[in-house]
Amino acid sequence: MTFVWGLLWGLGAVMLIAGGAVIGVWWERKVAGRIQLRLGPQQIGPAGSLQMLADVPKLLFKEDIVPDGADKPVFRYAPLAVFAPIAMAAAVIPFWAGWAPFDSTVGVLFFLAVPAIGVIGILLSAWGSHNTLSTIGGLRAAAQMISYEVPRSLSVLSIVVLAGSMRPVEIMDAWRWWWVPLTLVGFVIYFTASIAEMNRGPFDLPEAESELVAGYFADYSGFRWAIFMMGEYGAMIVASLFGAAVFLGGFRWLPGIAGFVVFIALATLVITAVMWIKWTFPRFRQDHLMTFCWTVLTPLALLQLVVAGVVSLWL
Amino acid sequence: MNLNELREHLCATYPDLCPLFSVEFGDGVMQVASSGLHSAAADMKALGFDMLGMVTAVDFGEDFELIYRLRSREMRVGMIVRTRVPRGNPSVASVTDLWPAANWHEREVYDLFGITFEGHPDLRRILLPDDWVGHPLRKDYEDPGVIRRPDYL
Amino acid sequence: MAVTPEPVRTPATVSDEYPAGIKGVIAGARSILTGFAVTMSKVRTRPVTIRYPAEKVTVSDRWRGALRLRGVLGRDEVPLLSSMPGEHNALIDDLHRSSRLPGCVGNCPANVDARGQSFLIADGRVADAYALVRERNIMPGVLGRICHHPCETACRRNFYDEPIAIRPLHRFAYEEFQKIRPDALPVLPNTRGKRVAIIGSGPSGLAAAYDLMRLGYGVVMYESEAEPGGALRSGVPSYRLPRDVLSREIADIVEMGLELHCGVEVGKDKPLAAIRRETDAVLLAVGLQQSRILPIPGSDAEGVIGALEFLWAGNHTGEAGVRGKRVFVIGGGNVAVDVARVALRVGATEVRLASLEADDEMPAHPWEITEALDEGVIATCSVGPEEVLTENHRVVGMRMRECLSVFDEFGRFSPKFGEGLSDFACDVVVFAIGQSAKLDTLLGGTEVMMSGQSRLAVDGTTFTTTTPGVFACGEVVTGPGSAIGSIATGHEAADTIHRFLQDLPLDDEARIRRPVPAYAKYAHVDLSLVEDDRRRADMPFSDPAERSQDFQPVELGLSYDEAMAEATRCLRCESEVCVGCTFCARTCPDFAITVERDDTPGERCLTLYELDLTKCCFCGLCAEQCPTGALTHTGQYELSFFHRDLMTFDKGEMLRDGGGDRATGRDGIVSPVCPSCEEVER
Amino acid sequence: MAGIDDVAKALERVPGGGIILTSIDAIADWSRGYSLWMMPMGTACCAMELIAASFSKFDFDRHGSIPRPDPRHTDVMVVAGTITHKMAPSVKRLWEQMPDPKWCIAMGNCAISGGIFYYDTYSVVRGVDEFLPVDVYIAGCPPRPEALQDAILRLREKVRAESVSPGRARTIESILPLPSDAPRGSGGDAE
Amino acid sequence: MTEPRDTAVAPETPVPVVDDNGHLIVNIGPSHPSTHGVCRVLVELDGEIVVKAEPIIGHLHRGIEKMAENRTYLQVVPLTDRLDYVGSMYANWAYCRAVERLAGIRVPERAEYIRVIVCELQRIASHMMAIGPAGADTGATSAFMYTFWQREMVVDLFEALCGARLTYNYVRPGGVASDLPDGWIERCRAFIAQHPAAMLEIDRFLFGNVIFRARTKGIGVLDAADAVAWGATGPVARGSGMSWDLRRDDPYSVYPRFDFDVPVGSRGDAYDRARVRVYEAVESCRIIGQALDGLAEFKPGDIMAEAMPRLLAPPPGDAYDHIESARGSLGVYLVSDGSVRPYRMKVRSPAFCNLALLPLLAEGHTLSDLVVILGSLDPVFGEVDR
Repeated sequence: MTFVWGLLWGLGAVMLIAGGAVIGVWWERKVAGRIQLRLGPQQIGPAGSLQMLADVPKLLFKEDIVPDGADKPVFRYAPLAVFAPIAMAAAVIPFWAGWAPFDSTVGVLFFLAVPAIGVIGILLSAWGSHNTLSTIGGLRAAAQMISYEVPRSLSVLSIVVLAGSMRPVEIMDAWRWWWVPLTLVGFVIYFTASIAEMNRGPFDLPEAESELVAGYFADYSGFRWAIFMMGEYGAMIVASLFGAAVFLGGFRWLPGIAGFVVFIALATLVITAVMWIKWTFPRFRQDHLMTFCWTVLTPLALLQLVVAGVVSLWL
Repeated sequence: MNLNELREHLCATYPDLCPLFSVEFGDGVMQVASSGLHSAAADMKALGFDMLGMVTAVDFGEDFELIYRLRSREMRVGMIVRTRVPRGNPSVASVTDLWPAANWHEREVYDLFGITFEGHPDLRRILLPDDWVGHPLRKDYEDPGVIRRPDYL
Repeated sequence: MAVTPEPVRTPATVSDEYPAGIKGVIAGARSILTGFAVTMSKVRTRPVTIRYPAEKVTVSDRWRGALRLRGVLGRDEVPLLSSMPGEHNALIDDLHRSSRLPGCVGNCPANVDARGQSFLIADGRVADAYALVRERNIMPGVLGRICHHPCETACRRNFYDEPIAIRPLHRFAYEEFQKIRPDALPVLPNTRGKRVAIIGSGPSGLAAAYDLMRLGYGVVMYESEAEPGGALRSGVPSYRLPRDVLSREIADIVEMGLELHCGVEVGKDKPLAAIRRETDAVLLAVGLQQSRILPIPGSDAEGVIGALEFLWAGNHTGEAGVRGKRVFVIGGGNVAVDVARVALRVGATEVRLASLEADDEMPAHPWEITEALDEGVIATCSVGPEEVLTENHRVVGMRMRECLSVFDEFGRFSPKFGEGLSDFACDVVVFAIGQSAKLDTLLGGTEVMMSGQSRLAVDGTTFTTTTPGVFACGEVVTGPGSAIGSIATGHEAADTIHRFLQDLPLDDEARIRRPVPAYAKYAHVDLSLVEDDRRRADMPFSDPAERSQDFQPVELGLSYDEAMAEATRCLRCESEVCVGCTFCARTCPDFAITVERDDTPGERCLTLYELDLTKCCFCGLCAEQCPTGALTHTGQYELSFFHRDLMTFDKGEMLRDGGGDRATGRDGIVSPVCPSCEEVER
Repeated sequence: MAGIDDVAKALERVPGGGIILTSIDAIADWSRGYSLWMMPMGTACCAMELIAASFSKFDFDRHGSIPRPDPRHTDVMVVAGTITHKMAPSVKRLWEQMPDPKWCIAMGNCAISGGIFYYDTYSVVRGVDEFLPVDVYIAGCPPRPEALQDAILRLREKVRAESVSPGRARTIESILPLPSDAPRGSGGDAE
Repeated sequence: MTEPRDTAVAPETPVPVVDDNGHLIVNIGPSHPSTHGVCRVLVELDGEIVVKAEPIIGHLHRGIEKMAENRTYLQVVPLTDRLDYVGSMYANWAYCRAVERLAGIRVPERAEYIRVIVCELQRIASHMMAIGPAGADTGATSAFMYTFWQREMVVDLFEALCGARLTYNYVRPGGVASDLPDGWIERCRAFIAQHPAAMLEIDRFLFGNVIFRARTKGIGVLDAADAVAWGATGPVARGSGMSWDLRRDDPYSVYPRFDFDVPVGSRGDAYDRARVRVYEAVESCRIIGQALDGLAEFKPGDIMAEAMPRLLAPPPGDAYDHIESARGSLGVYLVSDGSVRPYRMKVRSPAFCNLALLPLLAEGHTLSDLVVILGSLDPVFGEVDR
């Protein structure tokens, strides 16, 4: 039975991420446009909203080049290795009061651990495309994503300590409004570390446009590259949903259907913040990235954990 | 240290070249034999001409004229050193050791004129592809790929 | 005007550091927030994007878009500037205001349409050319020989190589017209029933007469001499102006209905008052008859003569009493040069010309001076007359004083003399330093007032004298000047008389002044760079040595094909019709234009005009150089093409209308009407 | 693309196949037209206008066209600027790396024919169409950014006329003249 | 070279991916988003650290100097537009000054004032094209958009003045091509009124940003002695404290009549070089303001030397003249043999000399810094390769 449900939910997750990517790409080009005093896509659909309707079929019809120097199987299945973990991670997000697609007792641990597989996907694609610049991109991505796992996990841990359980549904039930001010620093750390996980914004060293031309997915064309794009936007959506749910309370603000709407609004707000940061700030350099992670984010996350622990003692 | 002090100083050190010293638009001009170029340049640098503006060449048919434009910032005066190099074996001493700026200038003159500079760290072509044959800025350079302009005024 | 914020001060050094320690971290955090604040403010401001293709940026009118031709030789007519007398000034003025007035027409005092004349001659219609020119300078044959051609100095071709030979073309038009002249010229009847009397048959009188006859008035003209022509006959020597040409052209005007009475000296044979009563208006065009003699010691000795009397004697009788003698001419103007050259021809053994001005400041025309010097005249400059040396009342020599400068710093004539004296031996002294009018007999008994130095009191712009109905024009009003200058005053006087007889106010804003446009000084052109077919047709001269013996004409005139080739050189300035002068092709840095022209008279046309848009660098040099303003930039910037060979615009596509933003060339396919194009295209 | 060609041939033989093919063509061409991602091959002054075209005043993003530095992700290569003999191999290699349904816009006279550098130069390739199949030429030196956007719109018309299977390409309905129109310079009676 | 080059694919010398001592050879290719044009940098990487970076130029070498020997003096002006296509007015003016010095032409005062106004506007536009990419190289593409918007305004002013956005062909030997259209002076004043404020905002937004400072401070440090030795001029030299500006130290044209400061950096890193340009743009606004006021006293229309011939043929001889362009001292050396075409034209291009610094500055930095250093040298390859 769970297999059928799993299959169903797999398709659902892919639909969720694909739809999210479609809207995400459009929203990103709109936000980037307005920040840069221009309009963004505008010709298809109201205010250009159906622009992806033109991009996706075009990518489908694109020729799918596999460079002869690359080693074929690694090159072909790398995008899958990047996309799949994100779809899996989407399974444990508590969408509704008392319900999550996969309600497991260790949901939070599952959510934090699975995206780590994405790193391997990126390394596979970097190494597979046999191209100096993308190899450098891949190595950068590996260093960055592994090191940013630590502050991200610690910040989520403070919520788990407060709620006393790793089950997302229980966390949502135990959620109190005063958790938001308490774990605000935790949320900021989680938010920053998630951006680093997605390789976006100031942390997009692996696919640094101005240095490595296109980083690890330089040699991917057509739909294979689109899967990478969906992976990136999927990761953004999943991280924002989880952040909005766990840190900002998601549907707990209002009972019933209104709560769900608030939850989606909060997630959109977080996504927009991610995009806003990308188009405002320059890019970190490799060593700044590391020092920022280990000397700033991790100590703060530990501090937040201590605070959460002390408070949970008084409860 | 303005122009006439410069002139006296040069006439003292280079008695034979003194008559050739002249002033052109406010810059001193010194005509030097190609063999004595490096020593003259070294003197100039010692004198205070710390900026090398430009090294260029002009093809005058039977020989090339090399022009070095020097400038000293605190003396606010410029100096032009000219030498003539025969077309047969156009080679002269490189001044890259005095002014590193000359590195790329001399490579360009070598690339477009074919004048070799002894002592230059890596004298290669800089503008044209490495397998290019011939030196385009010479007056006698013909290239079948070039389409001549129609000849009317 | 935007309020200017307080000026931003440049700091001593631009590298500023964060404060150390915790304050640095705070500063860093604050910079993150300012980053957000700036992007938020940008999100709030309206996007600046232009929604192309719905909204389009209005391109500035100087935008150098794709080029087009406004008009092409053979398809578009060059506007001819011919009009009824009285409206000509208005026509020239509105051309000047819209800066479409060609240099040659603007600089000519009588605004002769030299452009139209070259166009008509090149097209083979020489009779129309003669008629067109005669409208404004009434005697193309005469002016073709003696005019000082200000039109050629202002000709735009000076900028490219050499000016068009406009004066020789006048003469060519006259000679061709004589070959094909109709047996009877159309008579201009007196339709308005009013008669005008003109005293004096000089160029100004004839011009006024011709205008008034065309306006439909009856004109009666009185001439004191036996032959009409005034200063042209007695002043201008016949080697420059053969008498038959002068008589022929004046006879033409008489044939058109001019009532001419020669040998009648008004004031003596017939009183002016009587003439005034018989006619409705009188025009005094008597010119200047007396030459001035300087009251220096010995000026009354025998052998001293005035320039006009000398020329009169030389021209009429061929004998001036100087055969075998040495002549000393005082003066540096055109009259002095004519006197010197006539003296040579009537047997003077040695002719010396003494002028106050230095050799380059002499008022005579440079080409006249060189012709005179070739013929053997000796010129001494910057010397002023001091005293005539006489022996028992006969002239034996001339004492001249050295002259340092002629004009003071304001350009006024105030010569300063030095001490150096020099004596020259000579037998005859001719004073050619100025002329004045002899009006006492003419004006005896009438109230026409004289202004100071024996000149008529005349209003400069309307040419009216103090008594109503009596007008004046020509040199008697303006003083010594050029022939074409007097003709111009004749036209103005005719306008005034016409307004007077129609009882219109003589001078109101309806009457348009003749514009006097300023012309850029052209630099000298190095002619060695100019190919032969672009050179000017040079006028053949008779050999200087043998021409100084007799009165044979000096200039021998252009041959038929020389004149036709010369006429095709005219650039048709400001006519917005491309003439194929190839100067746009020569100045283009990318050599993107090829022009070919077919010059067969009658069907002249531009056979090939090709602009290769793929090579054009849109630098605008060709449009600036185009003398006719035919080649212009359109505002078209949408120049996308699917096929490269469509990007070479040929003549048909260059004539597209140029509106809108797209230049596919194809939308402008215009059926070329010129005959030879049809065969070429098909 | 190779795979699609033989599928298309097989489909044509199937009785209802034509309709399916035209609908596939319609979708493919429409989507390609509205998302022509641009490979900015900018070398000289035209590169400045290329940047201007994709920035705030003349926004390229409005037409769905993002400038991507990587040849693999782009559809149309805009050659903007003078291509010299030293640069030509790089341009050729980048062109070959672009995935297949790819088009080329020669922007500016230097790219079309060497422009101002046609005569008397030894190192300029006289026109990119010596080694690239150019679809749209834009005259101008440099062309305005709107001219580039206009070229994209014209390319859209050209793309719309293409077809998945080679044999079925339709005629291009475009406001630009095609050589097949009235022969050049003919009399006005053609209208 | 016997037969014309076939341009299908010339055999590109294969570059080994990893050389003998284990360094990675990376080829930041001729077409790269952040090389400001066509420069191929051959980089030897030890991990991420640059061991040796050698710029290979010549990809835009069109032989303009050889072409100039086949064009008349007026036809060379459109060629100079294409030299430094971000700042065409400079190349025009430097060339025209050399021709005027060669032929002894006296330029009317009004033309000199217009030339100063136009070239200072061009300095602002060119600096926008240098400050913006400094942000874009480090990832802040929005900063590039804001500076480019300022440049767009200047380009509109030029389009109204001479009819072209980039290749103006406006400064001619003897004066300028056309006079200011009416209404232009007010538009120009409106621009220089709002420009300093925009520059301050960019200064706060980009140069104040902690990430940008971390990325550019201390990168590619060039001390003053090296700057002089390597012949660097312009903002690159002024960034490291060498206060050398031709407009003040070797004054030409009517610059002595205006008072302006010359911003100077002290540490000579990429940050200083970029920030010097911000304040130079502000100083240019001051100069334009003063020049516009000074313009009123000259008769409109008197913009070209008197009786300029169509085919200028200066007497045999040679002349060199240089001006302070946005990248440094741009000089043109002309040799004339008395004919209507220059015998030899040499352009002393500041970007060529400044780019020679790249190997010196890039050693020891990471790959990301290499891109930032290249951006701070602000090379324009039309002028580098000529």
